[in-house]
Amino acid sequence: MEEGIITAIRVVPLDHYVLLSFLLFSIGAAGVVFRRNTIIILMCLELMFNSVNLLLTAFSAHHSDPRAQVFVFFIMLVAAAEVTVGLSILVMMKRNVDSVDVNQLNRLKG
Amino acid sequence: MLALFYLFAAISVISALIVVSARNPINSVIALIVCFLSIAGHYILLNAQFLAMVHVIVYTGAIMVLFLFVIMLLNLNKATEPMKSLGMRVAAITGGGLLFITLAAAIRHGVSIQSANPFDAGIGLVRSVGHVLFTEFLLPFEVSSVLFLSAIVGVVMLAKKEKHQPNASVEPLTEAERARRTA
Amino acid sequence: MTNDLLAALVPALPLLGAIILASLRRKLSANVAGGLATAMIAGAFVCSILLFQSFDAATGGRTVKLLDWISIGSMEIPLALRIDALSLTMMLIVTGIGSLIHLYSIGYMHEDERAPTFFAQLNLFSFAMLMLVMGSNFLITFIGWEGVGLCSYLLIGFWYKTPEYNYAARKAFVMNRIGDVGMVLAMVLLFQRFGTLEYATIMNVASGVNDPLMIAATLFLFIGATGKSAQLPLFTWLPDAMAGPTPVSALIHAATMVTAGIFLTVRSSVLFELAPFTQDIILWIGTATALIAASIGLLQNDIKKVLAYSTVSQLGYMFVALGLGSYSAAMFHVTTHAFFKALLFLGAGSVIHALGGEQDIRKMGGLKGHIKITFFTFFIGTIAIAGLPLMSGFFSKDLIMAFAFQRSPVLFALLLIGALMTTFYMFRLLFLVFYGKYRGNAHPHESPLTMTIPLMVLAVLSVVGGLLNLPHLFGGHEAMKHFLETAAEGIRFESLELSHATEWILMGITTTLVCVMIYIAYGRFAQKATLEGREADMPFFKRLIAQRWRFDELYRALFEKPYGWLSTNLFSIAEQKVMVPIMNGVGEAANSLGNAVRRVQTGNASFHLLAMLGGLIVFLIITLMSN
Amino acid sequence: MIAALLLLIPFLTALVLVSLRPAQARPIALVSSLASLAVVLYAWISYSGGTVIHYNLNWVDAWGLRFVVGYDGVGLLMVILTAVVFPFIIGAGYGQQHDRQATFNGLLLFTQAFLFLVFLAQNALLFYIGYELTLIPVFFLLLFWGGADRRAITVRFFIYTLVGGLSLLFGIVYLLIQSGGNGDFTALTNLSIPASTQVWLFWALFLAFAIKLPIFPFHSWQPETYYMAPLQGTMVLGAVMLKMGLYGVYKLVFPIVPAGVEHWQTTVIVLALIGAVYGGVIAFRQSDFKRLVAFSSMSHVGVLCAGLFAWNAYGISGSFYQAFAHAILVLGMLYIVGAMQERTGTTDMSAMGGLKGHAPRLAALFLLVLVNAVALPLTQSFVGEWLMFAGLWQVSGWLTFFALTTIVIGAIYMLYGYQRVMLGPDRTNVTLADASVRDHIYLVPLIAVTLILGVYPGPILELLDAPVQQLLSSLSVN
Repeated sequence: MEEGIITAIRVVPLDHYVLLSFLLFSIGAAGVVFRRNTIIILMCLELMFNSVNLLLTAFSAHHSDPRAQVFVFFIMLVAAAEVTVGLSILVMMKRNVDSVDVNQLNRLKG
Repeated sequence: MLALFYLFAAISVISALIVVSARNPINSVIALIVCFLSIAGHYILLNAQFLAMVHVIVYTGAIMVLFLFVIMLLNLNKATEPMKSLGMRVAAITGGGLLFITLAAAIRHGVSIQSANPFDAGIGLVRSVGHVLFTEFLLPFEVSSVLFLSAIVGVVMLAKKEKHQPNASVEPLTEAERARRTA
Repeated sequence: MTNDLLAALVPALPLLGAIILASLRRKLSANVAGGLATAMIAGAFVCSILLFQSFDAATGGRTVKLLDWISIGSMEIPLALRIDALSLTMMLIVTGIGSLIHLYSIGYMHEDERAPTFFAQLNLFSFAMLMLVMGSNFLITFIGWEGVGLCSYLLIGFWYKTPEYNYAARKAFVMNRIGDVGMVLAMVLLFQRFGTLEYATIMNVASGVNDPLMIAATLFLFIGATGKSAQLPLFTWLPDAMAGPTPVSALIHAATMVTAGIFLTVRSSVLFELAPFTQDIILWIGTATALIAASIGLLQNDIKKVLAYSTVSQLGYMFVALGLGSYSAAMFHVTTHAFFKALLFLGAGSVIHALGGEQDIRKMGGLKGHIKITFFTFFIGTIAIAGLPLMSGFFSKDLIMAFAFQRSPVLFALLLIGALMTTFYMFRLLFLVFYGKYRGNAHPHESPLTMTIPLMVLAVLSVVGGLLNLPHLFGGHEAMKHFLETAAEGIRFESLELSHATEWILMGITTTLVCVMIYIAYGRFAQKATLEGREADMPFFKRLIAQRWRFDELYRALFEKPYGWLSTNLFSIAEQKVMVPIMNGVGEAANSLGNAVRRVQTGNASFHLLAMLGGLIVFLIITLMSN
Repeated sequence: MIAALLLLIPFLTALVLVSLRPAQARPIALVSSLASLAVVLYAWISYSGGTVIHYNLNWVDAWGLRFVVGYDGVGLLMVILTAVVFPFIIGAGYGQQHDRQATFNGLLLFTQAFLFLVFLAQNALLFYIGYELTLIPVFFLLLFWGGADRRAITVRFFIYTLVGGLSLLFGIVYLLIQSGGNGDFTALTNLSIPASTQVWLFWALFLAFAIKLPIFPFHSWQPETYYMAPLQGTMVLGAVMLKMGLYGVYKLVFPIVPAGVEHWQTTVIVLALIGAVYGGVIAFRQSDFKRLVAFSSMSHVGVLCAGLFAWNAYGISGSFYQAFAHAILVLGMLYIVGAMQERTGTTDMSAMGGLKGHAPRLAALFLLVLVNAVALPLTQSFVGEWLMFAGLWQVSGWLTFFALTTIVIGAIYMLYGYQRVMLGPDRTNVTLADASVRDHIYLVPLIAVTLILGVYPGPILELLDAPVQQLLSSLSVN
């Protein structure tokens, strides 16, 4: 049983996971820049978080270290908190400028 | 197993692309849920059972529902979003591509990722993760509750309607101004 | 041991007096303050006499160390006093004449509400002057040197409400300071060369050294001396210094402080002997000063200004003596000059006092009936300075002139001209003040006893002062010269090698011409009282002299005006137009850099996100490259 | 213990003052500064030569930043100076009516704590941290309590000083790299840096001090800042802050880049002396009393710096001795400025004149301060100047002559200033108060210090002698 799991994990090389998570991360990053809708930007952020989670988990499995998975757990915690705050800011934004377009948020000018 | 990996990988990449490209936010949310589920599949492939469960519950169950909820609440479920300028779109795609190429180059040349530890199948189980979590990372675990508390307070503060003190610095935009900025 | 204590007491007493008076100056009356000040300086005089009596000239001198002063590394400069023939002579002059002048001041200043301050400053001056003459090294002398400068500044500007007086005081201080630059340079040079500033050590080591540096050192010392002793080109402060109360003029600007330069030269005579070049310069500057100052004296109308130029001129004579290497003659003249010039100034003060503050001799005349004691003593002073036979000035001045003849008859002739001018202007002063009819409108009255007693004492001294150094010609044995020689180790003062016949002839010529001069002056001023008209009406050369050779104007145009101009323009142009803009440029640069960079902050969130992504990529590439 | 007390007493008091804002802020600050003074005097009495290290702790190892505090004779002199000066500065403020007393005095005490850190630090980075930290409280002092145009002038001052600080940081970082990350002065002293490097490294290190002192082309921030700053701020700047520059040269430049010093020695002396003459000449015609003091300070500092760069025993010890004298002098002059401002309501000398009639005691006190300013013998300044001139002479006779012109220039502007304030006909037409008991309490001790150290400079010269000799002998070995 155990041997089976180990071989099952080892069948997929670590490289593949790394590349996959890089790809997801890049898609997320591109999306953040690509879109104007703030809610989609937030979703892209989640995507990037998850790519990192995937990477950590893959390493954890291949390196046999449970601590990385604990980190993933913490990242999920933080992501949850972040999403709530982010969405409430979104609500504020919608209420104040009646839009969720990031281009409306250009008051940060120096 | 490898085939399963490629299947999940394909699903996650395609759904991720849909997230980025869908015009309707609802579609994006659905695609993202699909993407997250496929990632949960990856977790199972990696024998990280605990994470897979938590992932589905937290992300798909809580976070994405929250997204949907907000979209509904704010009535955003229309494809009204104007596109960014062409330059910005090209820059975004190029930037994303470049990032991927650079990262990929990093593991192709030089950065070693191979493990030295012997394989242990049990690390993804609830027992081993829980053991580490409640011994080594007990303090951060407790402290994270403070994080949540502050997040709750922050959210309440932000989402509360300000009745008596309209924010002077963020005055409502005139129609002309919005049109100008949108253009 | 007791002698050490006495030596320390000499400067300490006036210092103590100065401190007490300065701190209690509001509470003391003028007379009490004057009495205290006089007692202090008189105490110092008594101590000096006791020291003098117990002093054995054969031992050469002693150093009394009071305190370590500046000692660091290899530099050891103690606060120490030197007791030898030279310092004793000067101590006696300073404290003796100082006591008389303090006494005189009680009467002179009794109406001034700031009299206690005056006496405090006078005592402080005495302290400084005593430090100057008693110091065992150059730096202690310099303490006194600067100290007398400060007191001189304070006393000249004593009546501080008049801007001209303040100007005169500042001028005196600054000109002295210019001399001090030379003095400090000399000190650092000597310290570098000898590793010490002690007179005794330097003189021991220096005798016989042949070093071109000595020319520089002595020249620097001489620059210091010209400042303090009012020689060309730094003499213009002294006549202006007459702004101070008359006792100050008598004490500081006639009898003591201005002789500091001569004292210093005598003190370092060993060094000067090593630098004949400097001696020649001293000689000619002394001669020029003597003549120029005497000529100015001829046409002055202010009683104190005449005496002031006379002082400058006499100091010139002393420097001539120094230049000739006859240090004892210089010191002899210092002594006799202290007697009769103090007498003359005090007499002038008495006249001014009698006339309620009038100083213009055109408004005097016929005073000999009103103020008899003053007239009589002033008369003695006048014949003493003119050098009538057997007066003190006769011996001392003739000694210098004899030395001059020994060097060159031309020099003798020049000095003779100076002496004749001296006679002329002094008798002009005497006759215009005391003879003829009174031309003013005050009510002359004789001065109180505190003022006349010093006059009488000084008159006696002016007559008999010559006995101190009676030449062989008159049966003496040059006592002062032999006494002073003990102070300067390693050298013997130059002695006169003229035959007695020559000396008699020189004396005869001088005396005859002086008498002729007195006769001319009598004719012009006693019988008719010829007064000078307005300067504008005078012929050019006479006007030039009456305007003091226009030295003041020259200095004003050459130094004061350009300096003021420089000060104003350095600030308004160099500082405000160049320096400040440069500094602002630094700020502007930061500002414009900020402005340039600010453009990046478009405020567009997408742009920032893109920039972040770009930065990330660049960072990754760099990391990759460096691996 | 001593070092800890010195750093903590002012710092904690300042924290209390700034955070709690007690009503009795000044007395508390005064007591705190007097306590520091007592500690310093104890340190002085128990000092028996050599370099005393109180703490030697690791802080941030990777940067070579270690908490090494202690002092040698020169450092102790600077610590004494800081401790002596601050009670006076805080106390002198009794005449000045400021709002927000607690913050004001708190900032003063912060400055004192940081100054102690600078003078106690035996690690280059620690020194640098203290050096820059002092700027912060001073910045607020100037910004909140300054006179007209204070924003622009303060910002200029700040930027200008920071530019110097940046170059200093660059130099220190370079040194750290060379020494393999050990920033202790002892380690830096033992570096052997090639002479060609030292030639430029000298300026990297010296520029900050040149601006701080300031010497000639870098001085322009000074007169305006002195003029604009509140009186006590000017006192801090003039009496102690600029001494950091002097101390920095002694600690960071002389032992570490000796070849650079040798290369630039004449240049620096010439610049310093140009500044001395320039400042002195300008001071003559200044119509404002405070500006006069500013330019006179610049002139004095020029000579100080020239003496320091004479780079021999007499020059360096004379310079530090004079640094002490100059601090006392600046305090005295500025106190007089304050006293006059209090009475006449202005610092413009054209509005003064003939005040001696009203205030003879004040005039006398002024005169006694002035005597120190023109360096008459038996005052402290004279000892310092004499040593500096003796030192300069060993470098060059001409430069000595040049330096000596400042004694004439100094006499010119000082006496002219005195005359314009005190002498002449009375022009104010109002009766002014004479020196009060308070004025005597502050000025008489200053004058006493001046005179005592002028007659008996031994105790301080003793402090200076050994470290300076050691510095010079270590240089000659290398």
